[in-house]
Amino acid sequence: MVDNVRTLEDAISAHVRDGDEVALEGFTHLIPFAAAHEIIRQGRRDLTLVRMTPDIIYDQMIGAGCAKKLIFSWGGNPGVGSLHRMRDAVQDAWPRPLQLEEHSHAGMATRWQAGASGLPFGTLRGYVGTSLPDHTDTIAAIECPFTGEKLTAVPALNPDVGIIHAQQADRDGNVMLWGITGVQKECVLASRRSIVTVEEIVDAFTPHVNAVILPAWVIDSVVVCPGGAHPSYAHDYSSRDNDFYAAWDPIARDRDTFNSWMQEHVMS
Amino acid sequence: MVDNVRTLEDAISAHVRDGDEVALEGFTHLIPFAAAHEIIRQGRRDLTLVRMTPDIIYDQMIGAGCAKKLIFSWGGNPGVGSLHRMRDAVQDAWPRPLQLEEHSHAGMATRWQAGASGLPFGTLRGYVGTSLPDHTDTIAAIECPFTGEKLTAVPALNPDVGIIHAQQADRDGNVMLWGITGVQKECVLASRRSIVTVEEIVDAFTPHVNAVILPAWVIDSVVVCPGGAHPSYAHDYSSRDNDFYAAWDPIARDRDTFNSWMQEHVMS
Amino acid sequence: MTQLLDPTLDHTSDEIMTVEASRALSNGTVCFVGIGLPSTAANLARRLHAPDCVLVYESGCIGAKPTVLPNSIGDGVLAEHADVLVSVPEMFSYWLQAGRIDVGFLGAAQIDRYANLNTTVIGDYDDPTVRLPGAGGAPEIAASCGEVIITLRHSKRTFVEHLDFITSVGHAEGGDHRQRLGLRGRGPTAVITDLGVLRPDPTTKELTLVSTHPGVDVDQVRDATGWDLRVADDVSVTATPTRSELDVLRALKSV
Amino acid sequence: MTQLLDPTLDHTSDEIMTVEASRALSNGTVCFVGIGLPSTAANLARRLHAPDCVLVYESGCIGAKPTVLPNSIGDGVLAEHADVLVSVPEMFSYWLQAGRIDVGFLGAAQIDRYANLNTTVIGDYDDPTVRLPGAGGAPEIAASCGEVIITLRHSKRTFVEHLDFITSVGHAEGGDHRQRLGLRGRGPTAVITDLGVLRPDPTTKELTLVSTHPGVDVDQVRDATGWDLRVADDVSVTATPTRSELDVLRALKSV
Repeated sequence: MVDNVRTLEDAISAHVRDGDEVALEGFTHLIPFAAAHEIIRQGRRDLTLVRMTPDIIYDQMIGAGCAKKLIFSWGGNPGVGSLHRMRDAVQDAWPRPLQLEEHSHAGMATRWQAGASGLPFGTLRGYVGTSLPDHTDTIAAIECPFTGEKLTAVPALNPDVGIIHAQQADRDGNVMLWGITGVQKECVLASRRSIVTVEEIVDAFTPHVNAVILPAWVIDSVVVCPGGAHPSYAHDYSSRDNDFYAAWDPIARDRDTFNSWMQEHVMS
Repeated sequence: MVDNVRTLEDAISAHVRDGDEVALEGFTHLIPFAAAHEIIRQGRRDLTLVRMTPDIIYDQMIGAGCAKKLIFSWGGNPGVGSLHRMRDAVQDAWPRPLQLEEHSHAGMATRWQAGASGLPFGTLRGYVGTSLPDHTDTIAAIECPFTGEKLTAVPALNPDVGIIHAQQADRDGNVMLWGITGVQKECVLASRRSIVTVEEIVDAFTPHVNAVILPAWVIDSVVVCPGGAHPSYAHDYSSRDNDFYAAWDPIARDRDTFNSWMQEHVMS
Repeated sequence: MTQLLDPTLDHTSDEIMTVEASRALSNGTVCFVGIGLPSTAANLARRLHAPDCVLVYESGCIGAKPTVLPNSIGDGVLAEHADVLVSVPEMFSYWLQAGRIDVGFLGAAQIDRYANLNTTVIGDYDDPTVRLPGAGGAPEIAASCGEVIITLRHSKRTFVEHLDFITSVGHAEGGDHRQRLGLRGRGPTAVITDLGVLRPDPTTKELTLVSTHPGVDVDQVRDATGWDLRVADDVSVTATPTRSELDVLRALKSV
Repeated sequence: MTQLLDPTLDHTSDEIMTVEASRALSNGTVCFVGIGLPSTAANLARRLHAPDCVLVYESGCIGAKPTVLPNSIGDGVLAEHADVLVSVPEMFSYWLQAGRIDVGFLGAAQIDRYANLNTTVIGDYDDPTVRLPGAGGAPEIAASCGEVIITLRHSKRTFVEHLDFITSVGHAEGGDHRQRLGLRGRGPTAVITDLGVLRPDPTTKELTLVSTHPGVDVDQVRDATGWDLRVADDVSVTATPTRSELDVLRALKSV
């Protein structure tokens, strides 16, 4: 087995430190829940959490007190409603205040691309006429040097740690994911350190539609973690647990039910 | 069969006009030679030809007098040497003068991305300290609004027509290519009109490593044209005809041998 | 939340809103679809009058053909039957921003008279009354799609004089302001609510009530609007959902 | 073009140039490979001391493992056995520009004393004596790789006082000029020719002859250089290619 395969506990403890900027990505599909739970168990604090769609995964991390800041573009429970722990942190500073750095999806995707490309910023047609630039420092005007058109610039994302979940690693430590691949390639390539949890190790990859392959040498740790995306899913391995997403709403609505759920399902 | 499937003669005559900016792309692999030959046969003139690696395909079009301008980044016969018809046009204006707009590969790739993205320019770390900006207008300095770093901007490519060769189309007119996919997706998406020649029509696509699928509604014409990339190749259909690339050198070195070769193999 | 408008009618207010939204999609249209009503409406259209409608979900699924209504914009069923799957950065740059999408569907927590939308926050940004999910894909959907269709329930809480936050630009301050901002799509062309349909005035771009749903009168719509609502000279009545529209819709929702 | 340097030697000048270039690659190195000598040298290294060397070809092949030497940077054999295939825009942005490549190999038609390279034009740009292929990937390979190794044949025609065109920046005007230009890689660390090896002076960055190949004397190298060549105090002799280096190289070239 290659050097970069280790346990989840080891990988998180080796790469995620208090105060780090950490991104756990996955767009609806392949959300690295198991890795988030390990970060919560290890009691990491003062994290700046980066993610386009905070989802239940960050609701849990925010409610558990890991985060001081959130960089994001859409903070809801997809198909269900609000993220109550995120809302409680923003509206009532519980369990601690949460700074927001708020973008649109297009802006975040551009920031990820710039980060993966080794550029300090990316350009898009976006934000013009909206209130976002009034509240978010990381949005600036930029002019096309050829046409004079006014466009928008956003700075690159380059977190300390990028964490994703994928379907497979091979015995050399290369990783393959497929189906909806989101911004996971960019997340790994833009981050200073990276962890990939996978459903399984295989002898050889077979072709899949829209497969993304990341070579072993851009990944710091690979962790075998079947089901590590639940209640999100891994295409061809599991289905999205829509019931859990619905059930999360009443759990997260109340601080006490949230705390006991976390105690029972994550901490122990 | 869907609306967009037609003959090569029809497709070229419908979409390629004198004076157009035309890109025939394909990075070593899947170079659309058959389409180029049809453009030559139809006697198109005053074209601005866009392509990262002009290759034999543009050597033929330039020698045949189709081009008034070339936008490119590397004009050689890969693995063999120079493009003698391109050289003759640049050094001795035969059969007519050829303007050059010269970039690097990174710059051209960035221009294609900007074109496909609906942006007027793209940004890269490139050209700094080289002589290229002294001779190429389409290179400009740009400053990061966040870090103050100086970078380079290049304008989008948005040709009138983009032409590529692919392995397969399905019966709905969607197109799939795989293997080395170069800048072909960008070429189709950045161009105002597009033509795709394909090896064959299939009932359904099967997954391939690195497959690019383009939906029918972004393609103006699909043309069935087996072997349409020769002497380049179509991965899983043919091999690169390295002997032809070597044989081209003496053919193209001399105006008369070039003319008779074209007469015999392309015009008739 | 959904209600019968009139006990003599065979449909709920949410159903006519969905059906009317689906009618806005013509066959062959490339449509950017969000979860909830837009996804239901688009899938309804695809099963009725627009079988070749191309459904695009921001998760990267182009030409999705879900066999059941998805619960999220990234359900496996969307990827499974899509013509093309792309990464999220590619979706926003090569497809949405490049202007390849004909119609975008948006909802909102608040809308103003020029069809600008708020999905970010109610109250003060730094000390909010209600923190909403935020922008997601909406600002650039609103900016770059050929046109935008908005669906939301009609009430004084949602149809407001002044937005607490502009998340997505509709017609900005009206007239040609949207164009002057450099936004490339035509912007909102219809707002479909549970009470009726509003369209921007061709010149001022102020939303104007053009039809009320069966059983709804104009005053009801005025009362549910937080500004002095412009009403067309000839307000029509929205066509009642047909038997087949309702049957297909209910079959879709029942799975 | 290739010649025996000395009839008593068992290798040609091109062979020792290739072997010496292959030695510059250590195991595990990620290497950006062009066609011709660089590709031969990298594939030789992979078969000898650097089996885990990652070969990257600008056509989009990462971790290529060609079974035979490719004729172009995009031969099918490169794609067939690569760990990863990516598009050309991704290759230049996410991989090269992002600084993920350790070593870049470059050749040139002209080189100057600070290892700047010309592959564009001999003579005046607008009225050239010889039009060369141009930049290709070279300017950004020179800018962004961790280090750059240059291979070319030694002659007064190639080693010139003044370049007709700067296609790729080596150490610019010397000293810390490269760094001041904002180029991120360390730039050229070795120039390997058919006569010997030159390295930039640590401070001035001027190319300095550090070794001559067996059978070559320093004056021969001076005579083949178009400027007053700096020579190290202790010029060594390049290690003669071993039997296995030559056997593997010749087997590679024979296919």
